[in-house]
Amino acid sequence: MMLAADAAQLSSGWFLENAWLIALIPAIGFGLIIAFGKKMPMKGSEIGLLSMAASTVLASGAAVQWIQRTDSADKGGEEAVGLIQAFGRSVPTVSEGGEVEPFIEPVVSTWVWWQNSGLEFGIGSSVDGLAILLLWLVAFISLLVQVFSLDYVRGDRRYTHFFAALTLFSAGMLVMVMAENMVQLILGWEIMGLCSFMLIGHWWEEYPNARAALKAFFTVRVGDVGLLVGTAIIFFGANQWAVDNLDSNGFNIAAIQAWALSGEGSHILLLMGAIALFIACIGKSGQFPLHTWLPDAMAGPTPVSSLLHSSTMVVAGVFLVARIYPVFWQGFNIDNGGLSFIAVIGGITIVIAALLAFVQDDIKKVLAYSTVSQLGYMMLGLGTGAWLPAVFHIFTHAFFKCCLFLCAGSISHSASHHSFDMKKDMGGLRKKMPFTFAAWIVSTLALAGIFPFAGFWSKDEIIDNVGNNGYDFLLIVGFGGAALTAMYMTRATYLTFFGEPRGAAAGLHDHDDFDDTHAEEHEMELLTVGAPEGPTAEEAAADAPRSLSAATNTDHHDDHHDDHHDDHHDDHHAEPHESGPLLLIPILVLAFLATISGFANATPLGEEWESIKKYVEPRPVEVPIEDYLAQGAGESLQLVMPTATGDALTADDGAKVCGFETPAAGTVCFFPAVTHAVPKLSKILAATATVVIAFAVAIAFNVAYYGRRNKHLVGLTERSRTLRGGYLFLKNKYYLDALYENVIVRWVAHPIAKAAYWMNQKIIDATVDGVGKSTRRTGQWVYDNIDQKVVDGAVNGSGFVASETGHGLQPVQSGKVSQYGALLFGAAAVGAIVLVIVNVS
Amino acid sequence: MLAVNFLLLGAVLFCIGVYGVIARRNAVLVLMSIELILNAVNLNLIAFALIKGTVDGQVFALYVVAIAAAEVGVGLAMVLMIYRNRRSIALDELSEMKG
Amino acid sequence: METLTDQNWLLSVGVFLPLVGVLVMMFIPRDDESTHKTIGIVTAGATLVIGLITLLNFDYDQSEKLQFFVDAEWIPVINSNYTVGLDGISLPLYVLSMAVTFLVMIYTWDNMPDAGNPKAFYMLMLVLQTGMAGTFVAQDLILFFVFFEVVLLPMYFMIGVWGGENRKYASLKFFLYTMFGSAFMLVAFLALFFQTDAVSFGFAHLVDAGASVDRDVQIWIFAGMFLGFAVKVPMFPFHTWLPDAHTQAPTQGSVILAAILLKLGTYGFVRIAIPMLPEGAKAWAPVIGILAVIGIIYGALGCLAQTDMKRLIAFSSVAHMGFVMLGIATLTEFGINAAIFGMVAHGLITGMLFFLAGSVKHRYHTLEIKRLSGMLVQAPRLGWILGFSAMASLGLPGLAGFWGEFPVILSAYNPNFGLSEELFRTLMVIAAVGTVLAAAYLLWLYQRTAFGEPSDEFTSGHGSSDGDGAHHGATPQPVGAAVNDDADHGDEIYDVTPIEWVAWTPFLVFIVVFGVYPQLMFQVIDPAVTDMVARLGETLGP
Amino acid sequence: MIAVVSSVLAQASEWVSPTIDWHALAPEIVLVIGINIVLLLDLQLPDSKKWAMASITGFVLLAAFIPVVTLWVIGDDTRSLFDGRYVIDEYALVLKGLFLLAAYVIVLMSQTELEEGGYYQGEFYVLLLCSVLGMVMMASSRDLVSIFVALELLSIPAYMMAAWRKRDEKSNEAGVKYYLLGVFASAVLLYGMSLLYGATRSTLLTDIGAALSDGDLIALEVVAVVFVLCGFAFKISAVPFHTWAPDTYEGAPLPVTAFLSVASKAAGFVALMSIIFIAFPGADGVSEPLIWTLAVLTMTIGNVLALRQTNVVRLLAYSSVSQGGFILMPLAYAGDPNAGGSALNAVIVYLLVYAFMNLGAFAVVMAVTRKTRSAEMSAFGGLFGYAPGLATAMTIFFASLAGIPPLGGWFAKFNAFRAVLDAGTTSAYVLAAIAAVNTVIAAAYYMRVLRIVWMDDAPDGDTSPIVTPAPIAAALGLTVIGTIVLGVLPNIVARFGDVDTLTGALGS
Repeated sequence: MMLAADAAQLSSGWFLENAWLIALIPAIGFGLIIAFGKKMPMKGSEIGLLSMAASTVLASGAAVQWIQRTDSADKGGEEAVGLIQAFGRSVPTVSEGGEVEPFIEPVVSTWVWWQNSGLEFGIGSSVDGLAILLLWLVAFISLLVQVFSLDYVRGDRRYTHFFAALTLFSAGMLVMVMAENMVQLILGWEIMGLCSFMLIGHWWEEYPNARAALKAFFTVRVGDVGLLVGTAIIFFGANQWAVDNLDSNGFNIAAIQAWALSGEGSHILLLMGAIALFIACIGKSGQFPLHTWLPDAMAGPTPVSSLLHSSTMVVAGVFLVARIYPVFWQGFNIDNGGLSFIAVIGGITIVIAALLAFVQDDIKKVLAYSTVSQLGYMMLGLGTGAWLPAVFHIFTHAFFKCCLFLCAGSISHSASHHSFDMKKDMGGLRKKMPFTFAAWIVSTLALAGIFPFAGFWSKDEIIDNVGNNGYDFLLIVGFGGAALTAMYMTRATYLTFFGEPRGAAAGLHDHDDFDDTHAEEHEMELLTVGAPEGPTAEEAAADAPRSLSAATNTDHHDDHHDDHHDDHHDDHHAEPHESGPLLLIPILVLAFLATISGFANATPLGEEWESIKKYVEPRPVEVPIEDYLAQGAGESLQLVMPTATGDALTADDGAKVCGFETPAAGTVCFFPAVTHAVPKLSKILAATATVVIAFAVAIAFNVAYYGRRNKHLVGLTERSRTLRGGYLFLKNKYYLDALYENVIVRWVAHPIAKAAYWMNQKIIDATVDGVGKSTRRTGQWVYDNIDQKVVDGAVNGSGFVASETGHGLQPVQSGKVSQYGALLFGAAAVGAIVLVIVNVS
Repeated sequence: MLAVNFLLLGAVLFCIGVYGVIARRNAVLVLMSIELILNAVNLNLIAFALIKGTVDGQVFALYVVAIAAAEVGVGLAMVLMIYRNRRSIALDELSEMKG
Repeated sequence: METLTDQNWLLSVGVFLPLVGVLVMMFIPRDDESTHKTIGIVTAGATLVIGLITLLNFDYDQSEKLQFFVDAEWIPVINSNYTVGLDGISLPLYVLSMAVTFLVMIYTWDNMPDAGNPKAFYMLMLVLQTGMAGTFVAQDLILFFVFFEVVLLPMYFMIGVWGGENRKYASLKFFLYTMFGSAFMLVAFLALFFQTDAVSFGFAHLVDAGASVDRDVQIWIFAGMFLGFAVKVPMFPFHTWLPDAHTQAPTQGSVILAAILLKLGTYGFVRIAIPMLPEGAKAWAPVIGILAVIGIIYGALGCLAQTDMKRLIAFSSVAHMGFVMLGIATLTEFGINAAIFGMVAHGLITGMLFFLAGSVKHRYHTLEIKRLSGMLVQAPRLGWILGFSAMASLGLPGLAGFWGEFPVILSAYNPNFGLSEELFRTLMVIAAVGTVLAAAYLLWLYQRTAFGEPSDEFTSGHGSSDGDGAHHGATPQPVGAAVNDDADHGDEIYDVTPIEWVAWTPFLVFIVVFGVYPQLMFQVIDPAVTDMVARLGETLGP
Repeated sequence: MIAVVSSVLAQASEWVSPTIDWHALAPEIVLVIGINIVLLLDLQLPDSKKWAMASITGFVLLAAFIPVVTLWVIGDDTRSLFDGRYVIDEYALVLKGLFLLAAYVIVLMSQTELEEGGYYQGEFYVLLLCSVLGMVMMASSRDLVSIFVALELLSIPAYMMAAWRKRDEKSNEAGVKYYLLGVFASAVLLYGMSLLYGATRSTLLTDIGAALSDGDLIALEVVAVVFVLCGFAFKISAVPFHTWAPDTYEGAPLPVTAFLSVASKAAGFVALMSIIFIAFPGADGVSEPLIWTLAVLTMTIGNVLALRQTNVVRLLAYSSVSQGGFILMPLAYAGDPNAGGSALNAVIVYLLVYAFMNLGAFAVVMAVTRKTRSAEMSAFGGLFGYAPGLATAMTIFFASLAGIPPLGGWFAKFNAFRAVLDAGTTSAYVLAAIAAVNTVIAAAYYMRVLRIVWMDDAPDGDTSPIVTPAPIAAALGLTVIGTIVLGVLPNIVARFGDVDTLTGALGS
């Protein structure tokens, strides 16, 4: 593409160049907390807060400057006065809109971290749109979560350690997000793993928590094998090329991107690398089949769960894919619509997780599975070339999922006496905690994707693009997932906020066992296929243990929580009530964001609304190498504008650009030209419709289902109130029952969900645990039989043999002179004879 | 010729002596057998001296005779000593130390 | 190979200074314990100072050259000289050996093993120090061999006299194993000497001349050296002395053994076997690689089978040294760099772990994993340090261990000099799986020992009442001993003592420092290694 | 008959009395005088003054040492007497020195033993000196006759010393066994010599060498060579001619044992070397395989048998057997053109080092058994606890015997390996490998003893300290220093070992 020159310049700025501070500050904060936390007035939490706040500020500043930088490029760089910074020039191309979209190079500041075989590998910050987005997101959400935690874990035995770990956790994520090379990325990745271990096992006095922590770390670690291997493959694939062309190395992410798109690397190499790396993402982002650690991870304190599941930890996998997208793009042939591994896994995860969310009694587990399912969406998006929507979904999902978790936290904190069991300790809380309720509803709508809440824009965009890129089946999966999401969220909502208060929510401290078991039994009765008129004894008996255990595996929350909180919380155990400001403020902020954040990239509303696309998505343009290499501190950047735009190419009409054909000689691409679906009203309606219907059905069902259960409680709880309620429900019982039991229960909820759950616990989870166990047994066996018997045996054996030889020879030393003499002369004679024979021929 | 017969005689004496040393249990007899060997040696030396026509052999033989006397002297002293201590000169009983 | 000879007194002083301490102590009555301890610590400290001076005067811009080089006549009759020198490969290990000895001695101040007699103990440690330091600076095969063997006896007695119940068996096993290896090593050295026309035992000469030796001969000679070094490393299947030795040795012994002695073997490979016998090395590399990876998996499995904390750590060394050997087997700069980094990292981390094991034993009077739990409750700092070390040991980025593992795995992706890629890539994957197993056994250990509530038999107050053994209902293993222990010790679970802090802090600090900024060490190692591999390339071709 | 007589007369008529280099013979002469002095004094001195004998003997030995030194220092061309039958060259001087030194240490060791045991001191020292005289002569003998005379001169007194404890049956047994087998062996040796003389018509080693090396060997020569070698193999207690050693060593008084295991063994090696290097180069077809086999058998069987021993002295006996195997190892390649020199060197070095460490080991055992009254291993328990000094010394000697740097033993072994590998033949590598394995087996039992010394508790908890009498302490000091110095600065001993090849040896 021939271009004439007409200079424009990219702006940069202090915040961009010193973005590494964003990660460094929390890291230092961690150190400070560990060192002095205990002595601080607020036990170190203030350090954590301050550091996160500082990061947030810096991140915001960086974001602003990044926006300026982009604008400066697009507007020809008038604003770039003074802020000239070291970057190679970029070659503009023409976007869908036909307007000039030059490539915006990331702002890199790096130091030599280690060297090997003469190559120097750096550590530092490489900031581009994606990085900026997540930096800000992580910093901001961490800040909110820490504010929330101030009150939530107050009085905890390890209050200080909690904040330390939380801070380090954010630091890890930040390090990874701004990673300049793969090793740094691994660094952040693993630090998060470590912190998740510390945080999930925060209350390690109970064995189950310790076990959950172990499981989380271990499962992720299994995935990390892929990360190591993948990195190795990519490194050696890219290294030589990177050294030759970009004066870089095979760890450098930019170099990897460029190499992947350069067409130099063999496809099989890319494929292997992509698969290996994606295995790591499966582990980290809880994709099927390594998702089982996520629900267990709920053993951790709620703020941890919210942080883990919104913006950090689990997003890491998605981020990795998005970060070195070209590798996957090429490896999985996403360019020409190959059905990619990623997409398939994503699709499966969406459905499986959604179904699992159905049968959870623990509110946090519902949310956990919903996270898994949402991550499935992101992977689905990335796997089908919908890069932008996926990243966008990370953005929106962070807000509402975090919000939901915090709501759950607030409930358990103030209403349900630290229980998370919806069936036993919640219900009818909407009056008791109005704000929480409001926030919850908003986030739920956002999660379910109701216009105009955040989820609507991002999720539907994914689905839309999936369809647009021609993956019809996955499109349906997407819709299905959406519907299921609506349903299980309704169920959770209903159980939590509607109906009658139960257990702790009703102010009861120790739960009435008969009440529970009866309730369980009843659920059985309803869920039992084809037995509308009531369960037979053995059915109930057969099912009871399962659900009871489901309930019991959450009990430890109360118990230990009490241990740690008695001093502080006894006062307001009495009555459920709204939480205090420290808990509410974050929730409400998040709720607000959950409402509006969707407009950050509201494609349907037109070009000018697509800010994420404009500022985050890298531009798929060819960059001349010599300009790329020209970078170096102090050099000003000449940005070349096309006078005559040659063939105006738009990615939509399948024109071959970056990612589709090898870049022209002397130029490199850093990002493939992903296509963007043009929003169509029909699809949007379809999506909305599905969700709405789902809602309708679900609401109806829940009212009926759990309502009827209440009726049976009549005899046991106070009479008067329920009679009224019970009568009301009895009226519309029949047709809904029919609908529900014959359609949903029998065909959807019960068989599939149960089957899925059975699958999950008995097969997948069992495997994960089994692997551990069997490895131990193998170890035992090898040790006992091979090591001790064979290897060591051989050693001791040789000694034994030597000593026994001696024993055998001892008789020769008989002590009898005559025998000695005989031996003496015999030897001499034999020697003589032999040697005579040998020598004398 | 003559000297060869001397050598043969020497060989025979040697064998007898060796047999005696190995087979006999009585210390004195063993001593005597050793004397036989030494005499075999002397015969050899003399015979070879005869064949080669040099005196070295005979000189050597004289040394052997002299030293043999010394050896036997020591030997008998020892036999006497054991006899004192254990009233027996059967060598088989001298197997307190073995292994 | 050109050398720098300024300030060449440093090395000799650094090596032999400890013996001065030994002489002094020899003339002080043994009852005067604290004096002995002081002298020992002071001597080791002085040695360490010398080491630091060396560190400062080392010319980092030409770390591929031998520095502080001395070449004096020693045994002209057999053409062996007193040749010492230091380059980027030896420097870290050399200083490490001094630092570790010093810290171990400090630790011993109030953690004297039960057998008592600090006089002998400190003297042995000083002799050990001389042997270790000498091995790392020796530039002459015979000198190397002498130092290599010098460490044997002191360690033998350390294990044998101050060790655990089964110490006699363990110590003898350790000794004979190593003797066996070094006997063949010596034969190999001589063979090499004569194959290179018996001119000199100097490394420099042999490196130049060795390459010209006939390939088959090289393979045989390498086999001899392999025996010697592999036993020391130890590599599967020569590893069985290690668990016993480690388990039985006193804490100090284990630490020194893990931190330094094992490195003598790997160092031998890097410094002697490979550069002098390129062809042999190439022929043996696949074998070494396979054995190394077997060691990784095998060690991990061994760990999972252990019920004794110390033994578990010992087995973990087998696995970690497996990584080191794999890196060496690739014959790549990448791998060997990582291997050397791994040696130091493993020295720090595993050393630290053994310290911890020692302190646990000191407090709980048992290392039975089953019986330990809730350490974080009773001795939180101890627990945290254990967790930290475990994390470092399983190769968490940001801590030293990572840099010994990750690049090794990486380097196995394409080995040098046309070694079979298929093989080594398979090895790479298996090794990567090894890292998971590492996580498994270390976290398992940590979870079992640190998490949970402390078991009754060790909780305070119960100590006196433990006589009835009621509290031991839960612990399946014979309780009798435990009862006696607890009767007087059950309520004495105290946290990290000041002395321990002094001894441990450097370990912890450097684990972090090297983890966060590995360049510190890589910049020293890399030029030397690159230089060496380049010379390999001259004979083996690309 | 007439012919014979006339020929004898003819030769007699040519008789010219040989010119005698008195300086060269000075050591022997000093010894002879010393023997007489000691003998006479012994008759004069009352029992109360017998203790003086030891010191006098010591002086005699040192006096004999002086001419050795002067000869070495002057060190001009080799002095050859009696037309080559008796040669004083560097090689001879080194070994004479060794014998005298060893004997001196033995004297130091014997003193207390004899005083406390109430043995006949005077006679003992006379015999000791006689034996030493025999050794000193052996070093210079280059003729079958002189070798034989020297051999008997050093053996016969040894027989009697072995049986020195008259009332002790063990001692008797030791003496008798040693004696009977000794004379039997020397008889076989003599028979071999006679045949050799017959085959080569000369008793002069150089002539024999010349005679053997032209043309193929005939059966007579082979048998002769084998018998001669076997005769000496008995002296150095090489398997299977070692059987007397353990019993004798155990039964004999400790100083005598030390003497036998060091000095008389060394003498045997000296004779062997002279014969192999000078007389048998032509017969290496016979000597090489024979000695190779002997070496392998000796070190291996000696070791495995030592593994089973529970008595330290007996263990030392077997250990010295296997050490003999290591010393023998290089001799297998004496005939080898390029290994020959280093083989000679290796053997001499080994003998020197071995003398120090083995004497030291026996000295320690003596010092300890004076208290424990038992040489059973268990009796050494806890030694490190109550006698750290002795324990350390013992550690040094045993470690040195095991060949651990930086103690003398390692260099001796190293040198032996070096000599063998210098030959570079396949058989050499095999031998080296076997030897390598043997070093490990050897280490096993040495370490077992040290283990008891360091790690066990004293039997019946008797931890009263040991008082080491001055002479033994002196002996210990001498040997300890020797062992360490030779290990750290092996060049000293290597220098001595580095003698010009034996005078009269082929090719020199």
